Amino acid sequence: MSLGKILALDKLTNFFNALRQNGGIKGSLYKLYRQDELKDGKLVGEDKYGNKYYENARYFYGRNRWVEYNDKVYLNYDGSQVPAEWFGWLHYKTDLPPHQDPSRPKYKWMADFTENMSGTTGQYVPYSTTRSKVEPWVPKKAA
Amino acid sequence: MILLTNIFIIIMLISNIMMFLSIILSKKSFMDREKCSPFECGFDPKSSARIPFSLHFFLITVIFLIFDVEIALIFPIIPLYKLVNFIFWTKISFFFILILLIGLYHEWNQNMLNWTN
Amino acid sequence: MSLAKIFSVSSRVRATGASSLVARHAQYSTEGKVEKVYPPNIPGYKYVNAEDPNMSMKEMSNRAAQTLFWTELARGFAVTLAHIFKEPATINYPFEKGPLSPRFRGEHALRRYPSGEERCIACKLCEAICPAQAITIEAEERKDGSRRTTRYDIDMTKCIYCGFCQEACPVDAIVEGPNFEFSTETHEELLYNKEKLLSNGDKWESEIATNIRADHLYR
Amino acid sequence: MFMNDIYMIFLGLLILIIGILVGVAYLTLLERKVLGYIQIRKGPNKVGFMGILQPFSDAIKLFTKEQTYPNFSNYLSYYFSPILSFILSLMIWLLIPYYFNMISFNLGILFFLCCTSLGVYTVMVAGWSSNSNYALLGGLRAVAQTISYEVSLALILMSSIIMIMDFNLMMFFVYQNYVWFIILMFPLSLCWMSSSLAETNRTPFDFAEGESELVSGFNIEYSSGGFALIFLAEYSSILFMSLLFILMYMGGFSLSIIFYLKLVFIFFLFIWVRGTLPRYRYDKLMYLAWKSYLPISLNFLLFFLGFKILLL
Amino acid sequence: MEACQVARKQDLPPPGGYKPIPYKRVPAKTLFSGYTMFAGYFGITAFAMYLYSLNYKQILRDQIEMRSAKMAIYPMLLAERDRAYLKQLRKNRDAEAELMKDVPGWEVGTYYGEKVYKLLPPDTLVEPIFHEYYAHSRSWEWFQRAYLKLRS
Repeated sequence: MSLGKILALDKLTNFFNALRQNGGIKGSLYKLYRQDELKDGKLVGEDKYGNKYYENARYFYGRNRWVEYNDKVYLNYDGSQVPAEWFGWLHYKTDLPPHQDPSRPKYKWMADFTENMSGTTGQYVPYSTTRSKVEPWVPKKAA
Repeated sequence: MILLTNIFIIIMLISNIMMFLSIILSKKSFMDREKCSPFECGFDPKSSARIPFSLHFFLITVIFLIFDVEIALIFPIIPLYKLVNFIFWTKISFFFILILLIGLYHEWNQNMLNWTN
Repeated sequence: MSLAKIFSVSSRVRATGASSLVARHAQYSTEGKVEKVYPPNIPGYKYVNAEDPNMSMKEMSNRAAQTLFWTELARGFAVTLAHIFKEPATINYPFEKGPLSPRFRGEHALRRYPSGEERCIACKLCEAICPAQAITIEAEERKDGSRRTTRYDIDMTKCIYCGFCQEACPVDAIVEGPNFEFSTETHEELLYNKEKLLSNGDKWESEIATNIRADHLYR
Repeated sequence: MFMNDIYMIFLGLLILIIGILVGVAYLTLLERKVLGYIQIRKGPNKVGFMGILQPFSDAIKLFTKEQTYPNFSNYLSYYFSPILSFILSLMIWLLIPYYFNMISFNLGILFFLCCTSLGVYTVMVAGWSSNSNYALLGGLRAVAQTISYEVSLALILMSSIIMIMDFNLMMFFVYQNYVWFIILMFPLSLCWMSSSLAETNRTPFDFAEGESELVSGFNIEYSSGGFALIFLAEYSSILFMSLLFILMYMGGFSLSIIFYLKLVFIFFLFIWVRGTLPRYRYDKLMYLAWKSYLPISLNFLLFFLGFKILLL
Repeated sequence: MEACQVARKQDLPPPGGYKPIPYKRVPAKTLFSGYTMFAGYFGITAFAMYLYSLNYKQILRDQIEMRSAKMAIYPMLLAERDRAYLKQLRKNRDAEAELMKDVPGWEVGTYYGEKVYKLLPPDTLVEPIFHEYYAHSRSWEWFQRAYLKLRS
C-alpha cells in the first residue's frame, strides 16, 4: 500500500478531478443541486436530445454508468427521457453504446422517442379504434 | 413565579396555535365512516377498547408509587445538610437509603417484581 | 425465617442455596436413587436448551464485567460505526439505473415488419392465454383482404406481466418491451388501445429488436 | 431598563422555542441520514440542496394532512393530550442554561422530574382516549415502562445530586472542573443512558410502538397536527435527555461550541443505539428496571453518600 | 445463427473443488478479562475520586473567598444604599420647597411651621412611607420598585 493510499490522497485527487470536470466550484454546486452527486467520468456519447452518457469503472457495478440530462429540462428530468437506443446500455444490458452498434435496426417508420407524458396536455387518452356496433339512425332530411 | 406563569401561557398559546393551524390547513377532508373507525387492520372493532387490562400493569404502578414517595422523601436531604446537625443528617440519610435498599430486596424476595409467574 | 433467607436475592437461589442443598442430599441420598444429572449427558444426543451458567468466580466476574461495562454492546456499536463509513449502495435513480435483463417484461408493444406492415394477424392466441383477461381483440378483414385487428386493447392495470402473450404470439407481434417507466396519473391512461401499442412498438423497436436478437439462441 | 429585561426574556424564550423546533427538525434529518449510512444506503438527499430541506417538507406535509377523529373517542382528551405533551416538553427546555436572561432555576432538577413525570399522563390519556385496542395497549406499556424507569432515573440522578449537593443544573459545571462525572461514575452513566433511552421510548425499549404487535402504539389514531406534536414532543425530550447527560456526566455547561458538539455526539449515540440494537423483550425490560438498575442505583447512592460524607 | 457455433463453457466447480464453508462459531477475542476490567474500573474511579476531592476543596476555598469578599463589600453596599436613600429624601425636600415656595408661612417638613411628630426629638430620621418616598420621582421608578417581583 502506497503512502498516498494510506493518507487517502487518491480520494482527494478524485474529488478535485470531479470538481474540475464539473466546471469549478460554482458548476459543481449546480451539479450537486440538480443531481445530488458529484462524479467524474468519461463521456461515452450523447443522444440527439442532448443527454450525455458517462462511464467510470471506479464506481461499483450499478453506478458506473450514468446519464446527465439535457440542461434545458433543469429539474424536470425524468427517467423516461432516456431514448430507446441508449436504454440497453444504461441498464447494463449491452456494453456497446448505440453509435458503435451496427446491428441496431434503423427503419424509416421508427417513431421519435417521447418521454412519459402523463399529467401534461400531451398525455395519452384512450379511445376506441373500431367502428361502433350500433349506428344511430339519422333521419333523412327532406330536400 | 409570575414570569414562569407568563412563559407557560406563551408556550401554551404556541402549541395550541400549532394544533389549530393544522386543523385549518388540512387540505383534504372528506368524511368517511370507515376512516373514523378505530384502526384494526381493516376490521370493525370486535370489542370495546375500554376493557380491563392486565393486573401486572397495576402492580407495577403500585410499586412505582412506593418508590416514588420514597424518592420524594430522599430529595430534601440535599438542602437539609446546611440546616441540620451534621451527625444527624449523616445517620438519617444513610439509614433511610439502607432501609430502602433492604425493602427492595424484600420485595424481590417476595416475588413482587416478577413480570411473569 | 432466618436473616439469610431475607437477604437471599431470589427464590431460585434460595432453592439451590448451599444449606438447602445439603438438606436435600440428606433426604435423597438413600440407596439406589439415580441422581438426575443436569444437563443430561446422553451419548449421541446434544442438549440444546439453556444451561446454567458457570458459577466460578472468574466466569462470574467476566459476565458481570460484560454486563456492567457494555463490552459486548460496544462491539456491536463498533460494527455499525464501521458500516457508516462504507460506500452506500444507493443508486442515484434517474441518473443511474440498475441492471436489466434482455428478457425483462415491461410495457407492451405491437411490432411491425421491416417493411412497416404490422405483424399482428389477429389469431387471438394472446387473448386466449392471458390469465388476467386483460387483452381484448376484435378482427375484421382489411381492404386488401388480409386479416387484421380493428381493436387491440390491453388493460395495463389488469395485466400481471407474466409474458404469456409474447410466448403465445406466432409472429412476434405482441411483445413486452423493456420500458418500465410508464406510470401515469390517472387510471384511464393505462387502458392501452391498438394505436398506443403500435406507437410503443415504433418508439422502442431498436431496443426490442436487439433484445430479441440477444436472446435468439434460447428461443 | 426594567421592561427591557422582560422583553429580553421573551425574546430569549422565542429564540429558544424556534431553536428547539428547528433543532428537532434537523435531528430527524440526522437520524434518517445516520440510520441510512448504518444500513449502507444514503438517507434523504433529494429535497432542496442535497436533502437539506427535507425536515421542512416533512413538517409541511404533516401539518396539511387530514385530521381524523376516531368514533367514540373522548374528543377533548384526544385533542388536548398531544398539545399537553408538547407544552411539557417545551417547559422542560426552560431549564437549559441560557446565555442571556432566562430563568435560573435553583431547583431545576426538581422541575425536570416534575415535567418528565407529567409526560406519562399525556401518553396514557392519548392511548386511552383514542378508543382503539392497539392504542390502549401501547399506552399501558409505555406507562408501565416509563414509570418503572423513572424510579431508577431519579435514583441515578440522586447520586449526581449528592455529588454536587445542589438542585441547580449550573452547579454541575463547577463540580466537574477537574474530572468529568462519567469517569467518576462510569457504570451509573451507562445506567442513565439506558434509562433515558427507556424513558423516551427509544429503540431498544420502544415497546410503546412495537410495529410487529401494536402497529404504532399509543399514537396510532393520530394524524396530521396531533401526530406532529407528539413527534415533536418526543424528539425534543430526547434532545433534552442528551443535554442532561452532557450536563451531568460530561463537563456541564461551559458556554462554548464544544458543549453543543458534545450534545450532538450524545444524540448521535441515541441514533447509533437505534441503528445497532434490536428490540428488547418486555419482561426483560421490567427485570432490567426493577432487578438491575434499581439495586445498582441504590447501592451507588449509598456509596456516593458515604464518599460525600467523608469529604464533607 | 453464427453464434451457435461458438463453444460455450459449462459452469463447473473450480479445480480442486469448492473451499470448505466456515460454519464454526468464532467468538470474538476478549481483550480484558473481568478481573482486569474491574481492577481498571476501581483504579480509575479511585483516581477520579481523588481528583473530585481536590476539586471539592477548591470549591470550598472559592466559597470561603466569595463569602469573605461579600463580607468585605457589605458595609460599602450598605453605605451606598443609605446614601441613595438620603439623596432621595433631600430631593423630596427640595421638590417640596420648590413646589410650596409661593405659599406664605409654609415650612418644608412641617404643616405651616407645626411639626408633624411632636414627641420625637428634633434630629430623628423619620422614614417616609413607600408612596411618599417616591412622591416626587417619576412614576416609572415607583413602578420598578413596586413590581420588583415581576422579574423573578
